[in-house]
Amino acid sequence: MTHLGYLLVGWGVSLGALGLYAVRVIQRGRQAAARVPANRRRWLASEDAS
Amino acid sequence: MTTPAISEAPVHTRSTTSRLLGVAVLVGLVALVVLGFFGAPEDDEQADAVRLIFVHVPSALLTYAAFSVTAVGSVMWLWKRSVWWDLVAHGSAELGVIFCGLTLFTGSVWGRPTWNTYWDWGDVRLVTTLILFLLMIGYLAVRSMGGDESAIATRSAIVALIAAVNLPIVNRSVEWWFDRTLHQKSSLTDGNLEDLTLFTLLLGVVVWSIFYVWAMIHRFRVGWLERELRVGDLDLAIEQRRAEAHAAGDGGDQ
Amino acid sequence: MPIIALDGVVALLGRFPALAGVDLAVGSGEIVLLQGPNGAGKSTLLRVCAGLQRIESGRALVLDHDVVTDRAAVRRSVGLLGHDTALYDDLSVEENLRFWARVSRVDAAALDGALDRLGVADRLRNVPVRHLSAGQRRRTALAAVVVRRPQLWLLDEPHAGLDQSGRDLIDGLIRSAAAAGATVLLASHELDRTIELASRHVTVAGGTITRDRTV
Amino acid sequence: MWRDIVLVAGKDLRIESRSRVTFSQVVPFAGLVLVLFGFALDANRPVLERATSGLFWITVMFVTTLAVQRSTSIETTDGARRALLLAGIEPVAVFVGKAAAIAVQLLAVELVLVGGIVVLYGADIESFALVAATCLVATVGIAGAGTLLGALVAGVRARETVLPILLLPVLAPVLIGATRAFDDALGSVAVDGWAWLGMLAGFGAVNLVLGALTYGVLLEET
Repeated sequence: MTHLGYLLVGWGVSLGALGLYAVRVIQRGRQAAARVPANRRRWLASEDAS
Repeated sequence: MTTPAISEAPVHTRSTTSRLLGVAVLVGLVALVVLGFFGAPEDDEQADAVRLIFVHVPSALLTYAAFSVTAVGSVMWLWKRSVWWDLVAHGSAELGVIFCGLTLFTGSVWGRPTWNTYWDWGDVRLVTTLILFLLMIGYLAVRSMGGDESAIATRSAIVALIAAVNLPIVNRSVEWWFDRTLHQKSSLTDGNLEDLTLFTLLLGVVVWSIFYVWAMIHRFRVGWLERELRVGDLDLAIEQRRAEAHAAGDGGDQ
Repeated sequence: MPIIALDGVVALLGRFPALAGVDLAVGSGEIVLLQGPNGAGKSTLLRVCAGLQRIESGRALVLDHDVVTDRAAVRRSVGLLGHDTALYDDLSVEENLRFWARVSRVDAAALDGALDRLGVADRLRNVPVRHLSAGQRRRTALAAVVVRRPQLWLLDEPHAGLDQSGRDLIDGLIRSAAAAGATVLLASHELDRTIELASRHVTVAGGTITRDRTV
Repeated sequence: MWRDIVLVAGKDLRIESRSRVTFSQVVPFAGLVLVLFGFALDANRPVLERATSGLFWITVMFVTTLAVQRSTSIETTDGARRALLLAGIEPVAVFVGKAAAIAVQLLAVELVLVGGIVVLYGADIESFALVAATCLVATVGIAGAGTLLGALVAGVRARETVLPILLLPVLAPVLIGATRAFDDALGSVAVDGWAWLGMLAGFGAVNLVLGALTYGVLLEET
């Protein structure tokens, strides 16, 4: 495969950046949710009622 | 402490919908990597460098989609003072900046083997996207300036509008500046792409879009939770403020 | 008709609740003294009445106009002397006052009279404001309020930085405004002076009104 | 309305003429930038001649951030913003008036800079009309966008750094367009400079309209 270095850098940085953002947003959500009273986490009441 | 559910209430921003989307993104990514690296044939001119467009083009499309959402959200905030739209605008701008950065980065990495340069000033889309990137960095800077919450929302909404109306002018001016462009003139519609290449590209766009929706759902909920926290803090602050009055009233007045 | 009608007003400075639920009704011709410790919320209260402060919750009417939805009408009919004097340093006293009179659509002919009344000497009128003393600066700012002929005077520490004659002048000004039918709301720490002047004493603390006594 | 615009613009210009910041500090600064570019490009005549238009407009951009900051601080230092609201003046009039004052100052600086590039860079002006028209049209747009963004960052932390971050990318089309038009006027590159004026006028119109629509909202957000 030609240009393998370029390919790995391009794909790696892309997937890495999106992955990091995903991890960060989930972490931020957990931290914030832990501090908000349960009765105000509104979407969960409707969807995760199971 | 009236709800018994505190211990049961999940401490995250996940829901059934977001979980399904998340799984779809992961499955899609595996398929994209397999097809991108091994399925799609190499290009006659670009050889294997063509495999970068499977991340470059989706990033570029999502950049503009995300900033369009920010622009709409900004208008809705200014018009209706809708907090919902303000949160959407903010989240979408964050994602937009990431996609935009990736667009520029993968574009450069692709440009080196293909055009033999990391950067070309004569390319309209490249330069326009860079200016957009700078404008949206400014947007996030305004977002982080602190102060009154609704003032921040208004200021950043106006920044988004300024960016939105000026971007076409930037595009025009760069186009006239160098009356040429290196970019593949709509390679999607030329019909000279192999079927599997085209399919992989579309798959990339789909995966990136689902990721955007997934991330927006989480980001919105984070924003909403953090807002709830501030509202809760405010109630507390008002109580404390009133308590101050009693302390002063009992002792201090003459 | 009450001149000021506040109902459960909560106002934020950034995220700090400067006003934490204020109820207040003020009638025509009253001179109301707002007293209370620093940071009690007096200045914010005055800004609410001027239609310059966003309200987080509650409702505020000034001269029957809502300070949020009809703030232009509120602003037109009030005169505010705040901590800052809203004067341009590089313009002279007269240039400043003429500018504010013109943009406020009030009669600039009244300027000389107002300056005389406030004891701003003729020789100072062409001097750039940056060369004025704090007291002269404040007198000039007050002259800008006087020419507006407001129905509601909102004065934040009007005696601050003034000499004895200046303080007497302010008192006279407030009395004559009230006699002419205007309403005055003044925040002050100069209690010995203002307690006689005011017809009503309101104590503000912790962003609420803790005491309200009509003399 | 016109009266208020003239009042606000006149007030700002009078303050400028008293404080002389433009002439005692901004003009020398602009001249200094021209000299520094000369050093940076190794006083190489052909390179300087080729780059003259761009250097001219880059210098104008730097000057713009200074002028906008000055113009904004006039209203924020002693609470004049609040007094403007109390006066009941139309926010549009404040916007247009302040933009006009900035435009006049920028045009004055540009006049000096034109002299500067003739003397220092040996620029040879072939079309005075095009130089004048470009300065006029570009400056209106720069002043409009600058006034709007100045109000946007007024009263917040770190405004000195945020303003250029926001303003300079927005002004990118002006830099491109005005530079091309100057290239034609100075005869350094064969392009049709007059065609670029349309783009500059479009930029000005769009930003003035946007400013007129949103300036009032910003004035309220103190």
